[in-house]
Amino acid sequence: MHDFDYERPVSLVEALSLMARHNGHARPLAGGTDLIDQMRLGRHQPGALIDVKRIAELNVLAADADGLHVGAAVPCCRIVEQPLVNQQYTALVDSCRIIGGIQIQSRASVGGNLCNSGPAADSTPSLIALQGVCVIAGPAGTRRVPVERFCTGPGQNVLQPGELLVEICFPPRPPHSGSHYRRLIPRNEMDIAVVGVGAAVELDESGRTIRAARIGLGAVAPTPLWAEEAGALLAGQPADDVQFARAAEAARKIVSPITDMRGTREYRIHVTGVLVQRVLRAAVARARGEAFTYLPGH
Amino acid sequence: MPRVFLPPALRSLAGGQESLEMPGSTVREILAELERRHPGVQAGLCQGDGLRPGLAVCVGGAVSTLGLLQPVGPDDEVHFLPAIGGG
Amino acid sequence: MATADKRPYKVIGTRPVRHDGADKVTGRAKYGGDMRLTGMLYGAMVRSPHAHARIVSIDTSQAEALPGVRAVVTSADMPAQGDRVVELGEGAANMRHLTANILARDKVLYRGHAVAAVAADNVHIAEQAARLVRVEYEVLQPVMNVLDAMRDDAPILNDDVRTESLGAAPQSPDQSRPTNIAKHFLFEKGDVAKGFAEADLVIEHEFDTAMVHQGYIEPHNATALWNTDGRITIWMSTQGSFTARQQTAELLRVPVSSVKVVPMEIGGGFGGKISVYLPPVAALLSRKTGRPVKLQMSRADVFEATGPTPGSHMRLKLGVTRDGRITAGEAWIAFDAGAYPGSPVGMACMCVFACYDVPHGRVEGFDVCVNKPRTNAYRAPGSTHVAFAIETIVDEICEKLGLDPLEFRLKNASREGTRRVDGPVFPRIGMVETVQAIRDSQHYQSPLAGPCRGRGVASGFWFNVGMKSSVTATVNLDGTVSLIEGSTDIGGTRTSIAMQLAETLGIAAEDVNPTVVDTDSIGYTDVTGGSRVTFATGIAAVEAARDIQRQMVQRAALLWDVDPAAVKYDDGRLLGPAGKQFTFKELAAEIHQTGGPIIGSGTSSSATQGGAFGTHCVDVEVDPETGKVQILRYTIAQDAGTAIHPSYVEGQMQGGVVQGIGWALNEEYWYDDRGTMRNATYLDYRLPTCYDVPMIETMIVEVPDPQHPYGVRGVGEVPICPPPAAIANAIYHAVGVRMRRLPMSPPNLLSEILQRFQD
Amino acid sequence: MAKKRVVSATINGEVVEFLCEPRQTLLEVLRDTLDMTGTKEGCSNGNCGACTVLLDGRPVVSCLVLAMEADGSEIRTIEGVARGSHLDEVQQAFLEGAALQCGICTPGFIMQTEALLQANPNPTEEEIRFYLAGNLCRCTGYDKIVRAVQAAAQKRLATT
Repeated sequence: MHDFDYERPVSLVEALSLMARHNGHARPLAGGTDLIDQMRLGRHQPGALIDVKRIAELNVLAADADGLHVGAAVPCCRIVEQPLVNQQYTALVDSCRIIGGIQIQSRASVGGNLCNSGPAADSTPSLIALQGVCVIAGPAGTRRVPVERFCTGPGQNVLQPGELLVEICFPPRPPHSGSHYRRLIPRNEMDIAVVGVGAAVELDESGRTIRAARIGLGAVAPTPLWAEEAGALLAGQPADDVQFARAAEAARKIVSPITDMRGTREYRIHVTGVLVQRVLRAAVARARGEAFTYLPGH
Repeated sequence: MPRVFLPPALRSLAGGQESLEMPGSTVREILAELERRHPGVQAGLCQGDGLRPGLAVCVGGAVSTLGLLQPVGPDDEVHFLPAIGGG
Repeated sequence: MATADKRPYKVIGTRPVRHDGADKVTGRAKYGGDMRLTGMLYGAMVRSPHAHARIVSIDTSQAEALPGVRAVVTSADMPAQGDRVVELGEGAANMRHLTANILARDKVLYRGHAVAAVAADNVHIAEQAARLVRVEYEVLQPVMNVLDAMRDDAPILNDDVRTESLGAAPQSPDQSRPTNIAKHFLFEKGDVAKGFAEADLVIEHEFDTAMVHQGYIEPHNATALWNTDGRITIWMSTQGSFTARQQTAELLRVPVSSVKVVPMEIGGGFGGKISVYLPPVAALLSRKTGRPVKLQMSRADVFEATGPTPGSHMRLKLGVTRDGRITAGEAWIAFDAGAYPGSPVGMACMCVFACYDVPHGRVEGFDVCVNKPRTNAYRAPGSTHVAFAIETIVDEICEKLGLDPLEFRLKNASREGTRRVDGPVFPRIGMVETVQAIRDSQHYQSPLAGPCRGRGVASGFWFNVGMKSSVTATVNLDGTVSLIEGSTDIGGTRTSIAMQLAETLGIAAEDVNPTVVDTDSIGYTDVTGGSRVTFATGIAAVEAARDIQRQMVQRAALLWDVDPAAVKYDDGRLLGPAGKQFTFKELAAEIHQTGGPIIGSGTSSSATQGGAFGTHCVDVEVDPETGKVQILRYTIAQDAGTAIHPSYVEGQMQGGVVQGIGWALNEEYWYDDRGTMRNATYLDYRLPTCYDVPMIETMIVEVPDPQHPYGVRGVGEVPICPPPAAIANAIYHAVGVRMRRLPMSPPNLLSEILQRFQD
Repeated sequence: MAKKRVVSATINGEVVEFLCEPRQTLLEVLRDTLDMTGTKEGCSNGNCGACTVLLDGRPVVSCLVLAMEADGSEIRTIEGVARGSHLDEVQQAFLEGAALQCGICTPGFIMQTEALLQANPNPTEEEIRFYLAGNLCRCTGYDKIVRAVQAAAQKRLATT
């Protein structure tokens, strides 16, 4: 690996000042499971790593009246153990359970997954579905960016030099809502999504009609996508396979996948539709409180 | 008498026969006799003092480590095959 | 099934804890990568970013100027080889090709091809220096596909390659021009035209399989010290210390005796750790620096620059009568050898029809150079490819004729006396018994219910080799025996060898202490490969034990003052006249008073194995919307001859099956247009994880091999052969799609499924 | 060149101090600086699990942890699993169940199993397979590994 400096600030102020001092040549280090590998491959050669794991604001995992706050450095293993997340933000748990293996989940954070800005990031579709908003701190203060607008290209995002993702916050989940994430991978674990779909639905009291739905897509475009229209056309519609198929069709229309070692363009378009339907079905089942078992990879 | 089987590429030298009986008590003797009767065969199978690289001789069902020195019994079959390795 | 319920053995067939086990579960065992020497330098390789290019120039000055860099070497430091072909233990090698593969000379022939190497104070400096070596390339058009490479207008890799035909002097029409077709094999039996004329049904298809890697978890490594006295010591992970020594000596053009290879523990090989890559380079760096130098590959290097097994294109045709008897078979097989000649296509040709009695057959094979790494052995080299082709065609025939696929196999199975298409006649073999075992298995007898589920069966064959082994064994005063061997232990063979020595001496397996030693400390021993160690090194151990028996008899005779002929060695006891008796331990205590040390030795060189067969049964479930396959249940029946340590026999069977599952479903070298492998990581290469597979049920069939004193057959390789075909057959029975391309990955399978519903 | 720094960590119960560069991973320091070569290197991409150690009780791939990140932490490696000269239940089960062939992945599997049984003392086969999916074994086909984990769990349950 190339030579670099390592800093371990204990406050946000200190972290921002270190970022500023390194003048765009530093990268924040959370779990490091992408970054360290990419540095070993020479893909990134930052002059310094700013380890953000000791900063309180980046380690928050709690709910308040505004909803759920997930600090950018919180590792997946903490998220999957958090009771409220398990009850209400299940898509996020689904994602965090399958990012890498268990060892990776001990380190990898959702914030890091987002900042790495890979098109196939497993948590991002769930963040989009759950209406996540990025809280970004920088020299000019704090700003908020919806997750679906955070990534701008493969490995690229809206963060400006000196800025740091502090947390992702989610609005409280309405009653009768449910969410799910799943992906298609050739193996059953330890793989990069060929297609990943996250969806959150809110039903009416009867559990038969969809009030609102949001669908996030991964690995089918240069960035994770918000399938806005696919979600919108479900609003007010019965929660049934006919509607799910309509949503799937709409989702297929907005994807622009590539052919690579993980799958062909045609395959990805096809599977986008398949997974949107399956994920909606599961999210609806969860919203209704129905028993729903799901084996990752199957 | 030992029966020697020819690789298909050499069969035209021996009138298209798949195998023929050939006297001899070692592979070397059998090959010498074969060459005498069907000139050109030896060049296909031998190089210098031994079998061509990558070639093995199978006598009486066993791949020989002795090559041309391998004794041949009166009822043995002699085959020339690619040397087998393994993983 | 020929299971031995009244087996005469005391040690063989039991399951003792392996002798090296404690070291391996505590992290104490020293593997090649664990080598540390005082003053040791770390090396890094400079590798080609191009699949095919001419090297215009190499400038090492910047790298040499970096502080902490101690030496840089290129092919200019390697001795010239000229036109030499040398026997290297497992087959002959053209030294010109071999040396160019170690460090490229005028051309690079695949991405990852080594061009130069650096030694430095630590690995980070070495890697940085490697990036500072400036190599100017003239990029050439690569050719990646075997059929493309066979075309007349294909880019040519090696100017010195002309087509060589098995058993024929070079005679192609235009031998003045170089070609990528290095070898041509032809086997014929009977009259193929006549055979097909007798057939009521002829099925013919083409098949493609992707290049795949052995995938051992431990990367290649070598630590070398070129001492001031000219002696070279190499510490490394290798399947064969003696072939590693010979290759290194030939590549460096030094006497073989001046190289000592110390085999460290080895983290998997499967055929891929027979060829040397790093030792000569580490040795050259050591000579330049006067210090020990360690080289270790990255995982990407392992994928890109070692010896995977070829991709293939095959055309196969089989004719049968209405009642299901094979009348003729024909196969055309082309393997991509990688950058230099030497694919196992000859062996593939010999395996393709081996499971069956084919009265009329013709097999043609081609060894073809392409811009991929030089291929090497991988577990039953060549046999898995052809099993995929023949066994799926057999399944299709059975379906068309309404025959049970196992009954069809029983009807046509090779057995003792069957003449192979390549000529020889099979000795006693167990093909029939493995089919019967599966037919009678609980798995095959149970129904399989549910949508998109299917069951498939397939059989497979592998030769197993004999080759050469040496063993010495020393009797200790306490009645234990120290066993010295040269077979590197990849999967518990110390124990399977020790058990045969123990059985022969009539002592406990725990009373034998086996050690694998370096090339100066034991007689020549061939590679741990070809499923040969438990067979051939086992024979050597039995010989050594018999040698000890003879000496123990003489010592007892001396003590009893009787003629040695009056002493009998029986099951760990020495029996003399008039009820005189010693146990082995009792007599061992006396050896210093009766003439000194007792050392037994044994070798094996002439024994040929009878061959191994296996039959597999698998249930799958296919997701028809995504093309993804789940393995629900898997049973393997295999002829092990006599299972020495059943746990490790089962382990070989289970491990081979799961490698076969990986080959079947997801593993492949995925190249882009520029000839770059885009999935050179474990993440994207996708070996099966434990979450991808079920328990693998094993049925050990025992048809003893008469060539071995205890009837051992090698078990390591054949289990990898049937899985792709068995799974393909199961997929067909699940969703009605015949897969003729590997891997049967979700995108590949889905496209076939969608096509079927379009048609 | 970035400054080397002293890192202090508790490794297998002992406080250890070592000097390292920022670019050195925990794996590299364990193996090259501390000569604890029981932790194996298989890929250095975080994809094989051979280098698994427990960091503050959680299993991690030490190839993706910088040694400096481990400052102040508690680390358990394969060298710290046996109690004196007694193998622990997991090691014993691997040995008796023939759950290793070449053995290079074994330390990683044992560490991951220790973490599993800590979190879930009586796992189902499905749970075992899911938890161990980050550890690759190319030799065994996993059958005997899964059975060894089951055996170790049962033995621990029986003795606690």
